[in-house]
Amino acid sequence: MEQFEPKLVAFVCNWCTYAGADLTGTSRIKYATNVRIIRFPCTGRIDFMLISKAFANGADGVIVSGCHPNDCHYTSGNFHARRRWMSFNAMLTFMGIDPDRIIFSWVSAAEGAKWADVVNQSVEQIRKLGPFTEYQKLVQSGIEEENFNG
Amino acid sequence: MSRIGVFVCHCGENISATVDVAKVAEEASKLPGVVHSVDYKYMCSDPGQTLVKEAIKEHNLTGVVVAACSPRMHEPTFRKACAQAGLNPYLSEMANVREHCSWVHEKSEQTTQKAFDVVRTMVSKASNNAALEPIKVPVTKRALVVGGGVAGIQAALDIANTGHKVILVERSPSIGGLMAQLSETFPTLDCSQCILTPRMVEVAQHPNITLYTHSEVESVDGFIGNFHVKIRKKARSLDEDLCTGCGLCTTKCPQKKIPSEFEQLLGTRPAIYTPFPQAVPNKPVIDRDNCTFYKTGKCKICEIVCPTKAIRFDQEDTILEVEIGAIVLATGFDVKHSDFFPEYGKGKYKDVIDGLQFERLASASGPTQGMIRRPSDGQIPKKIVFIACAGSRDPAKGIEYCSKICCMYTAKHAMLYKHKVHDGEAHVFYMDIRAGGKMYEEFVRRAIVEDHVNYTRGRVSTIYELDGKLIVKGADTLLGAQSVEIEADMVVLATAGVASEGSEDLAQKMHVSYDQHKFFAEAHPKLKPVETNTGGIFLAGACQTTRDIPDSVAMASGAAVKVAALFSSDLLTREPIVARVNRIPGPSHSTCVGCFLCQPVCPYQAIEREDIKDRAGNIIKSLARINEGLCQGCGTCVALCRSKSIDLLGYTDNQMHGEVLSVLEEAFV
Amino acid sequence: MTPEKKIIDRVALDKLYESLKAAGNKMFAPVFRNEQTDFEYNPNASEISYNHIQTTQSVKNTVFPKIENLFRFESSQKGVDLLNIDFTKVPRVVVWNAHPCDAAAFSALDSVFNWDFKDEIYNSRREKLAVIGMSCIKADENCFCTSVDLNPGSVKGSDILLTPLANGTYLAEILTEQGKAIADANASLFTASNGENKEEVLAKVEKQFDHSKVTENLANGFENPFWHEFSLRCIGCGACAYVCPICTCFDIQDESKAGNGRRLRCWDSCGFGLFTLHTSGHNPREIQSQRWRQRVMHKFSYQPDRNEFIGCVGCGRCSRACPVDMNILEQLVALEKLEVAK
Amino acid sequence: MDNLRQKAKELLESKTVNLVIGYENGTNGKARAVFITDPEKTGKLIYDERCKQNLAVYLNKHEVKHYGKIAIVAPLMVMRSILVLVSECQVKKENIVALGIGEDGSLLDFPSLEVVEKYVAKIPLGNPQSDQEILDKLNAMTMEQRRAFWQNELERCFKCYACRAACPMCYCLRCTVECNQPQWISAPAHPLGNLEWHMLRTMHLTGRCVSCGDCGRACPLNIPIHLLTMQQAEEAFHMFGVRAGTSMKAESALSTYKPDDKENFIL
Repeated sequence: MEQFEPKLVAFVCNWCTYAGADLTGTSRIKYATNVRIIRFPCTGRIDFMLISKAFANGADGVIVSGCHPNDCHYTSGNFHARRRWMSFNAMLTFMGIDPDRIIFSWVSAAEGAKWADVVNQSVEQIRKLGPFTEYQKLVQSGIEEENFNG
Repeated sequence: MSRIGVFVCHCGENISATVDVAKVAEEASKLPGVVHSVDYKYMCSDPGQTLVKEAIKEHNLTGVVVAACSPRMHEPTFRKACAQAGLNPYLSEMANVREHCSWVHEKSEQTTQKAFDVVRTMVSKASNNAALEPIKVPVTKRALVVGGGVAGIQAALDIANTGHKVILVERSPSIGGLMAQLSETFPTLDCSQCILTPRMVEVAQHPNITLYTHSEVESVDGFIGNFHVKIRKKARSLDEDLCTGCGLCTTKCPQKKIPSEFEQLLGTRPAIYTPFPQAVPNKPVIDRDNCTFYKTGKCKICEIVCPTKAIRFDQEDTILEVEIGAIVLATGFDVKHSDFFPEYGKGKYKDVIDGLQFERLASASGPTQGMIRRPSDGQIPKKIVFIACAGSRDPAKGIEYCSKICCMYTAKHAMLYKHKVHDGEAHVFYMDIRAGGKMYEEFVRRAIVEDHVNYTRGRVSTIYELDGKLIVKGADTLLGAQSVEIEADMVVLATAGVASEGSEDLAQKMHVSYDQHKFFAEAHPKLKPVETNTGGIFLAGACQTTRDIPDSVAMASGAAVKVAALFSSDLLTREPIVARVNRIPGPSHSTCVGCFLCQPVCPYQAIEREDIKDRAGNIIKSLARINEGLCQGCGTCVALCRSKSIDLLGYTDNQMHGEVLSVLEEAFV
Repeated sequence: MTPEKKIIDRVALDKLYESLKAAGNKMFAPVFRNEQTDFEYNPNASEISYNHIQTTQSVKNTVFPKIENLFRFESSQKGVDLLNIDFTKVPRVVVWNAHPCDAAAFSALDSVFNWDFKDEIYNSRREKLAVIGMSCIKADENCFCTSVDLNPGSVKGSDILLTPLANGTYLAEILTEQGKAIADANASLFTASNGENKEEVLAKVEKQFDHSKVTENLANGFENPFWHEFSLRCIGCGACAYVCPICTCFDIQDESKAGNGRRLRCWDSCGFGLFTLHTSGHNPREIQSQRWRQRVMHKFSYQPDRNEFIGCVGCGRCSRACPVDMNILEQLVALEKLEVAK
Repeated sequence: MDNLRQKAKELLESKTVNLVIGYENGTNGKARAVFITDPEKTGKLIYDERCKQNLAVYLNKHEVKHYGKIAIVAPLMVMRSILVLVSECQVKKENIVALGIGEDGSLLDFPSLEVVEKYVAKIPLGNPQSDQEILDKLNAMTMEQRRAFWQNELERCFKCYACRAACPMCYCLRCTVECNQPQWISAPAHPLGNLEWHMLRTMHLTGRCVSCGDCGRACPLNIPIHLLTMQQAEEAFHMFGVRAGTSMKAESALSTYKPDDKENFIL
């Protein structure tokens, strides 16, 4: 059977992880092709609804990554983001939505190798979990209801 | 509908070696909104840029997507090219297909697909882009320097010498700060006052500097380039214009036994006094708490003797209001006193003194005219123990950090003592000797080798008095923690440097952040050491962390350059990547409900309250407003806002949402 | 047609249900679940509730579902293509065990969806709908069908109306051709009636107000302080509208991905603050009292005036669903007695 | 109860307040909100175990705000809601007189909201025991079981927004669901739209929910949505050490942070 190739979207901050991923490139470190990066100014800018939008639109996993604590270009955006993710994770867990679908990480501009590791690990993790059918079913059931719900 | 041009770069072979660039360009041409799509060897080269510029004109493009290297590399290049072709630079985007794609994947269909996905996503973003104009903020070209120590003096002089007006505010009656109290300075042992006082005089005489001593900052409003500052000029009880500084009043004042702050309580002063003879300005001030007239209503001797009739007993504090463009904070630091240490007698042993007190004893103009004498009986101590790290690097005392200057001044103290008391013994207890700095290590070596100062690596556990001696009990960790006991005549504690009193209060007035030890926080620990997170407010010297004279002076000059740069044009131009609160027609005016939960998340205090009023002037609604002069565009408020009333230009909700949808539009290969 | 009366016993009733289900009808029947009774599609016969007073939701879902796709669209290089949905494919539905108030509501819905524009999807569903009603032998304080020209045994809107008799059997009134077809197809399940009188088993619902007096007062009561006083408590949710058998407000939404998607309509409520918000920022119904007034006016003034029916069947659902006890009956009684200047 | 009526009467007579919001006997044995402006009508006021609605929801209502100074019958959840609303600048503290109701149902004397803060500080806060027991049960389930539980519950939602309307903290003029540029939440009441809506509501109330349970009580379909926000209230306390509605200062869990907030999932 053909190996499942998961779709991942990465929400990263401009100053640390985006630059770190640039360094992965300049260092020519290879990693899996399954991830698409979206650049935000800061992890503080990332709305939790965007994660749910990514799943609703077919992502099997989401990576969220930014500056290490104390290294935020804007001093505290990542601290606020961390609280947001802590709350979001708690909520997903309580609602029975597997929080392992989302990989949070701190990757600095100097951690090109770590970025490659984060991507590869995340792809493997999501590959093991398989397609995010639970979420996709929700989307489908909405669409397929057409003309048959009554 | 957008008219977007896509330009796919080969980057020599950097991209084309693993990505089928021609295919990416071809696929991109089929995307909705794309009217032109090409690939080229080197997009960033002159011909490459010309390609972009010509396409903008030829195809009447409303957006440009360059698929090439990281935007961190060439975004400015292509924005400039767009601007030259008459397209607003913020309508261009870069798709990173090199660092994030061709360099990190092998040549494969997937790699080409990823490159195309990235291009498609950026096309989506570009189609949601809006033309943005740089933000221009007017600048008041007058600086405020808070604190008149060596850092404040240097910053004031440097700014003044660039031709701009400076107001220097100092809360004590004279400028000079801690440096004025020092005897000699390491590592050269030149006299502190000799090098400082000429600078102090220069400040007083500089045509661009207005000096307010015995004054404090009352409040600060506004933002970069446009601060409105209130300064409280505390009553000196003196008409400064009339006073000539003759000093007759100070000699005739019947109160003579008031412990002198400048002499670290080792000397005395009258109730009307100048802190030290070289004070700038050389005008006395009446200490109302200790003045006989203020206490009993009788005396007025100073008023009687004053030849110019300058004494004003009824003077009140005045509030000055000034418009300021930039602020340099140079409020320095304080040292802990010996009463901070229960194990060292908690301040009850008169001969256990702190480093600053030793400076006064060693100073030729000090209370002992430079003779090292014990405070208790005036005897010359034959044996002194110096304890480095008194409080510093001691989590139990709440001070985890190294005060940085103590190793050096302890070596200096021991040396000065040996120079003055040739038969004296000097012992130093230390944890580590941190003598990083030009000629610093050599200086410490000299103390040990040439001046025979005894250095013992270990900490002192206790000090107690016995028969007129101070018994110092410690351990020598280099001898297997062997206990050491020294009968000393005097003990000098190199007490920790801490944030200057009132720092927290000042930081809150200034809206700058501060660390757990109340030192002011720099904007970035490496790259923005003199900036604060509040635009237009800079740091100089030891208010950021304890530092020595050369570091303080260098930092002050650094801050001065930042101010000068800010003052170099009439308008401050800023990237328009700022947050904005939406406005809609009345009666709602904005979907913002004014919960102001966004205020605490803003690291830059950029979120203000805006009151919407009706024609009668009644407030009908309060809503958040972003001060574009202060906002740095992090977008944390945007993601927090529950009603989605704030958006970030350049990274709008529509753009980010569109990117997420677009990136997932096709099945990944 | 002339109504026929027959008798069906409890066992046969379940058989009739299974028979209709087996014939390919989607059955919409009340079930007790989640501590409430509500309609569901295709429950088992054994799950169906026969002893409830009122279900939480009405049966309007069968013809006016909470989400209705109107058409699809696809983007191509040339532009956007609209694709019609084949409404003829809507399923046959049997509303099973609907109380007379619910059954009567269909005629109001028919009128709303056909008064100028003929709503194709509504009519497609309505044509394939059969209603098996059930007279009420129980009622509660919230029921007021008798005040709006109905009663616990009203035949209006039902194809067959069942009435549970004291002996455990059911009187079946076969009212329409469609009802007759159902009865004929399952003739073996019915026995002949013997002049049973359903009136004696029906629930007693007192007439509480004169609706024509309410309508009259409303015509002159637009600016009455009543609205402010009686709506201060209202928190502006849509619960009353969503459970109402006659409320038909809807919102139009597009859902799409990569330029392909559908246009749909979903329920909306005049109680929501943004319901009437104009792009200009002006909101003609800016405050809740105006929105509450609209709701009552619509049902008891505008609809009787323009559509010649009362927009209310007295089912009492809104009063039961309201989180803050905005009791419609209490208000109608008060409105009947309202002193208005003429 | 007489104390309450007397106090309300005094406040209206002395014109200290223009309106008293309290509970009265409603229809069919229910208790409900009542709005009294006439001192002679304060006899309508009641307080008993049926008085569960969080009356603070009315403080932000346009027509109610119009009255200016308002007294409000305030059991604990109302007190906490008032503190949240003051901290979020939605009501002016000088406009509110809290007619506090103690845990034994007695009238508490609160000369100012500062005193309310002090009173709340002394009370152990948390979710109502019966709800916490259900939460504990849900938390003991497997992830899959919880998913099935919520899917079943949330699928039924028809988006009447009674939960939003009943919540004193849901006071936005334009809710995110009503935002269509971009369309953050699928508006229709299909399973995805419902999940998105309830995730949004839950996140927006994280650190702001006072566990009154009114959203769940308001739901006409008996969906236990209050459990979502209550769980988050507990989580926020557990993770950040803060409970909503204890202070009039703006220190909501998600608009503040500590540099040493502890998480265990960030790589």
